[in-house]
Amino acid sequence: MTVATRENESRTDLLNLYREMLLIRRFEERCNALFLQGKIPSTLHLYIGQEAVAVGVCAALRPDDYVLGTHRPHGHALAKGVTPHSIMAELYGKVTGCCKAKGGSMHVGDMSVGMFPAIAIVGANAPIATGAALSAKMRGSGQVVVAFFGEGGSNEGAVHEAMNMAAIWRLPVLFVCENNLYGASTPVNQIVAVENVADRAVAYGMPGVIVEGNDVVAVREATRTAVERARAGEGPTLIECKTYRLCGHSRSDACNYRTREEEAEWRDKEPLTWLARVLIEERQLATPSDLERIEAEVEAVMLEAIAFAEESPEPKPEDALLHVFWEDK
Amino acid sequence: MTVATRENESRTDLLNLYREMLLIRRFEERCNALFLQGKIPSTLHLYIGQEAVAVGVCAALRPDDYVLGTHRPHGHALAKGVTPHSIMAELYGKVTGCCKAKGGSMHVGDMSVGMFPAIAIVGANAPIATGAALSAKMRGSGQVVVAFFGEGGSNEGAVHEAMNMAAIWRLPVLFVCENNLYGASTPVNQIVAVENVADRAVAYGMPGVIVEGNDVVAVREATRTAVERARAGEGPTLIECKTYRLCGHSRSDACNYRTREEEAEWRDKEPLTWLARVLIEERQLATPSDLERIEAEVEAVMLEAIAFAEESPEPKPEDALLHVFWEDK
Amino acid sequence: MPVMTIAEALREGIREEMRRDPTVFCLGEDIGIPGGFGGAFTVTLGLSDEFGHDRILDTPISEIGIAGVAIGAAMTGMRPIADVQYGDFLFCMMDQLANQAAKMTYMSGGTVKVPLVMRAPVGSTRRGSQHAQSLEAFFTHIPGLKVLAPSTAYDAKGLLKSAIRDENPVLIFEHKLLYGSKGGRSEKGALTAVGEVPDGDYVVPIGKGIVRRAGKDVTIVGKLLTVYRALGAADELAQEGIEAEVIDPRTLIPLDKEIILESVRKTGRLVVVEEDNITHGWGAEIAAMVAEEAFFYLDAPIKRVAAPDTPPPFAPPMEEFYVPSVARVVAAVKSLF
Amino acid sequence: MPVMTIAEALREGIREEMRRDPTVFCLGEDIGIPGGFGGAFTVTLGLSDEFGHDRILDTPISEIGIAGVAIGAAMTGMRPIADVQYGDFLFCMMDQLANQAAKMTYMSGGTVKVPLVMRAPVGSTRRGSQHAQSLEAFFTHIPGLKVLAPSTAYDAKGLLKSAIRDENPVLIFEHKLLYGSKGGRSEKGALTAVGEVPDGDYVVPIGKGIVRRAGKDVTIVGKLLTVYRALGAADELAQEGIEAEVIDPRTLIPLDKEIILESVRKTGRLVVVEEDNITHGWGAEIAAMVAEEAFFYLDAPIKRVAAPDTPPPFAPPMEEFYVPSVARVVAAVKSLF
Ligand SMILES: Cc1ncc(C[n+]2csc(CCOP(=O)(O)OP(=O)(O)O)c2C)c(N)n1
Ligand SMILES: Cc1ncc(C[n+]2csc(CCOP(=O)(O)OP(=O)(O)O)c2C)c(N)n1
Ligand SMILES: [Mg+2]
Ligand SMILES: [Mg+2]
Repeated sequence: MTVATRENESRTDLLNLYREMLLIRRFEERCNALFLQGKIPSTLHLYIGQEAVAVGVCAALRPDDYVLGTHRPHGHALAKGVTPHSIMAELYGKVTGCCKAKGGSMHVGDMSVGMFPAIAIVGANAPIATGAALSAKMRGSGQVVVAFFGEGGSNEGAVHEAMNMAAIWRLPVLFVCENNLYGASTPVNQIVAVENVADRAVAYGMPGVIVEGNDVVAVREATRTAVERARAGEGPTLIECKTYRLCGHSRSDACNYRTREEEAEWRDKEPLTWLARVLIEERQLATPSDLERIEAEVEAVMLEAIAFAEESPEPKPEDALLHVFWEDK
Repeated sequence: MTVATRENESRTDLLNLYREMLLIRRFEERCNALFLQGKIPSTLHLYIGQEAVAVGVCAALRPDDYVLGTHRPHGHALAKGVTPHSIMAELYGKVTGCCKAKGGSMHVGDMSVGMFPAIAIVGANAPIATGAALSAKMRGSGQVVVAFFGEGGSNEGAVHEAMNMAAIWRLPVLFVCENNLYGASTPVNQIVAVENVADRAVAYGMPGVIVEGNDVVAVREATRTAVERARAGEGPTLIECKTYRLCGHSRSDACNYRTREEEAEWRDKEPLTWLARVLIEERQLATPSDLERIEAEVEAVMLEAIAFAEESPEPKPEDALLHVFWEDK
Repeated sequence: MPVMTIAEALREGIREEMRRDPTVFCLGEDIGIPGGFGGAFTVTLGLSDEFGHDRILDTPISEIGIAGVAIGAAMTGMRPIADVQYGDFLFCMMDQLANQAAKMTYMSGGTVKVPLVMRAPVGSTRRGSQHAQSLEAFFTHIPGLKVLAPSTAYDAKGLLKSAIRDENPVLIFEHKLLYGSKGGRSEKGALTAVGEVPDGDYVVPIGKGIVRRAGKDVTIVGKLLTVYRALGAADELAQEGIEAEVIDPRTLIPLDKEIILESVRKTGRLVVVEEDNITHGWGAEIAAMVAEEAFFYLDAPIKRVAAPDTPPPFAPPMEEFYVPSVARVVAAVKSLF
Repeated sequence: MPVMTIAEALREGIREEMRRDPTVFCLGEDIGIPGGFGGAFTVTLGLSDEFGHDRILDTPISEIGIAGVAIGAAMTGMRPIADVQYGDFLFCMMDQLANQAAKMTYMSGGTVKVPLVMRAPVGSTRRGSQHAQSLEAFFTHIPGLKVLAPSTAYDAKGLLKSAIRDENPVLIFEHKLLYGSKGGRSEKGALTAVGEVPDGDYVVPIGKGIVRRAGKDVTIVGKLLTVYRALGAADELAQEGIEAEVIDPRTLIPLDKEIILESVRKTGRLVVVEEDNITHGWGAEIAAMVAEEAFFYLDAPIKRVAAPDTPPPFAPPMEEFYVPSVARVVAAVKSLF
């Protein structure tokens, strides 16, 4: 395992990244517990183990850049700046949720911070991202757009059409493939005949980059390069982040389609442990107690978010009739 | 212009290929004239200029292999052995047509000779071809399947999904891209960011082959190699045939989106002229009068096919109600 | 007042809106290529001369992509007008339209909007099963979409403008035989649906139907081509002393129910005419709505005249059998008396 | 007789047909991975142990591909049973189903057949707008498809067998709350639709509806989950002296019109209950058909109880408002008296 983490990041910078990843981790763990307690009515696709991807990518973006998430979007949304409160309230089905309880887990988003409502149809977000990038180019806004999708999603026709259009028009969009080795229960080597999803970039004449997806700094670096390219009008990049989902695919999945050994291997190099090792052992920029302090801060945020969600009101049944059209307020 | 035509083809073989290409050429020219006379009610996408692709590919197939055509399918159907009579009758909208006047120009086919009803939704035939190849493999029939599509069609999501599935399951299917430089009016360099469509094979881990598409022998050679691979269980191949449509895209297209110079260049290397030159000048296997004799034979077939179509009865209006389901006879 | 075809009226509408609002742009296959067709039915012909190729954007053959790009652009400040060459290809982008465009505002709790226009030609015109379908009923069943069906040049321009200015995804169905496309793109059997179209700005509001002919004995509701079939039938029926009222809803979603109910309350009889397949077609909803909301005014069963439940056939005799004729409308009306 | 859930009955049906006919095979996402789920609702769980991974074929996430592969295989001698994890994803493969599978026999003049089965779970189960739709009305409007909707374990196995042996494309809608899937795949709020299922071979013929409860005062037509809502309503109504007849068509296309007409001729009143969005929904056709064919027997307007015209909302209170309840059915029936 090569630690691609650069030598020149500051303590504050790395601790911030750690904090953001921890926020996602603890958020997802809480969700899981709340789901098992029956407090969250939704189905859940948790992001545990993949935090470095969302955090690394979003750390390279401007606030007004856009992100399009997947059926597994909590991490994307938190990293882009959607508040834990509004996501938690959404999962609880409360009117204070970021989608006013209309969306649920798979559709969290907040356009005011550049997070599109997440899209749960695998691959369907890619052409929409291409459209947002076309719009950014037409409006001359300088914005960059990121579409996340899994290695499973890379086989959808929608992704092909989107990458081709982005390439021919040289649009400012990044296609970030989170290769976590499985699409639900299906292993990647059964559904892709090539070594890397990034190899598919060749088909569109765009750069294809492979990144150690659990190394948040490496992800940010790769993203920065692609973002620069995009903002300079040089077009899209396909970035493949090699990572692993340490939790089940969705609620109550025992993961019997993979081995405990494989899980243990990946647990060893999961993003938080990885960054903690860099911070404490390799670069001696922080002590365990620094991380404990962050842990406590994050814990406080979690408690607040949960309290907020619990105390928030439920929608009225007939609120179902609102928002079909923009004018239905 | 390199003449890839091999040195060891026999006179009979080459004359047969010439005859088959001429059959398509004359068929299409007749269609065009009949359309202008108002005898053919259909819209028409003619194959003039691309004959070497269909003929070269089908010459490498067994009778029980399958071909799936496009919106421009007359050439594919004739080359696979559908009779000119039954295609002409179909275009006339007569009950003796290969689809009993239900299909029209864009859906000609005859499963008894391995030609699927052609599919006019661009790209939609590719996954169906993959399914036929899966079936061939499951049944152990040794059959090979060919899906034709244009360079324009290569951007459809359906084609991506089909190629990926064929590759992971190593299915006996050939994806033959007829790159005629335009999709309707749109030039290829505006819609594909890479030099060759065949370069996309890399994305699926299958061989991608580029062929001089107007050289019927070269097309047949490339197809033979791919067919051998397919029958040996080694999986699919993407073959890109560089060619040119010498006619309009569909009925009454003046082709003002391309230059007369470009057309002239390609007319110089069109498949019949090309093969005639090989036969007469380069290898001196035939004389102009040999070709004239073939011309006369083809002309006779055309006259017969047209007479057959003209004399055949029209369907009854209420025949529209038949064949919605298999049991509706 | 200038007289225009529907294709010309649509072109004028696009031109005026693009001049008015720099966020409006067009995308689709073969819509702006120099020397090309201006789309399959000439609607965008010449527009790239004025607006350039960035705003009349030729796309690859990628329907999922076209719809998705329109959605993404619409959600971020643009007003795309997308186009499919034949309505049948809407099925290729169905997920983007039904699951994404239509649901985005709702799923986001009303925090985002998707102001896009999708234009789609429908109708059977001797091209076989995959270039001929009338798809209205598939899209009128998707909450979140507005669906328009202009049958005159005046309405085409006025409704298109309303659609472009609407904050929601709007699908416009246009009938191939009504375009009046010219030159190599003209259609056999086309009607000359030319009409007066005012110069400059006007809109036809979304959601308002129109009585095309007043009558007191029977209500005939048609759309697109079948408005003309209904009018033809009304002429014939008048000869026999039956005064038919012909209603063209123009907007399918939201529907002007009241104009239909008011007419049925007066006539007591309803015939719905459409080119869709009959079963589960658009007409079923009109019939069901009236059977619920004006039941006690009805003097006779509700009749539907539509295509039979078959794909569109190719050969002309079968196609003519498939598409509802004036004679079939006349017969249906007479069966109610 | 063994008692089974619908998921088990479907599994048995597939197993028996696969044993009987070597051309039958299954394909879909996550249907046979060792240690996996057996599809999203456990229907194919364990089948790969008996039949291996060639006949229980796990696919990439490629809905166009799944449908296309099924079509190509069906046209060349195989009998595929394909599956989408959620019915909503049918929109991703809509072109293959609507333009290819449904039209192939027709376009070829009856020279080819497409004997495929496509299974799709529907119904709103707290997953939000893109995993909840009832899509029946989109597919009952496509000539060339047969459409089934089993609501009991007995029918599920019997209809599935008929579908597998049919020579045409057959779409089977299954309701998530009726499966009775177990373990980690069980559904909150699910009904226990277990029922007696004979061992071994039997079929339920395509095209035959069934009277689930006899009555003389009003006809209630439901399908899938709403059959149970209708039965619940009938129980309540009986308390108040209204005898409702509950009809479950089981097959949506071809429809057993006669069983509905016969009932309406007797009761004079009709309520159609479904989970689809109301406008242009499946119920519209039932209403329109009756308004045409049994008009003179009707004593009251035809009522439809359905989801409102919104995408499926997420939060439970709104979802419960969305999906028709027993109370809404009762109220609709009472409004007719
Ligand atoms: C179009 C579509 N097909 C299938 C599904 C069901 N589904 C949800 S997540 C998933 C697996 C996705 O795998 P991948 O893209 O690798 O993302 P991951 O779950 O690993 O993050 C599947 C099959 C879906 N939501 N949308
Ligand atoms: C899905 C779909 N989109 C668009 C069309 C309309 N159309 C028919 S042919 C064609 C151009 C096809 O180009 P290409 O694939 O290069 O084939 P060629 O016509 O050059 O043989 C288009 C856009 C269609 N038939 N199907
Ligand atoms: Mg994955
Ligand atoms: Mg081409």
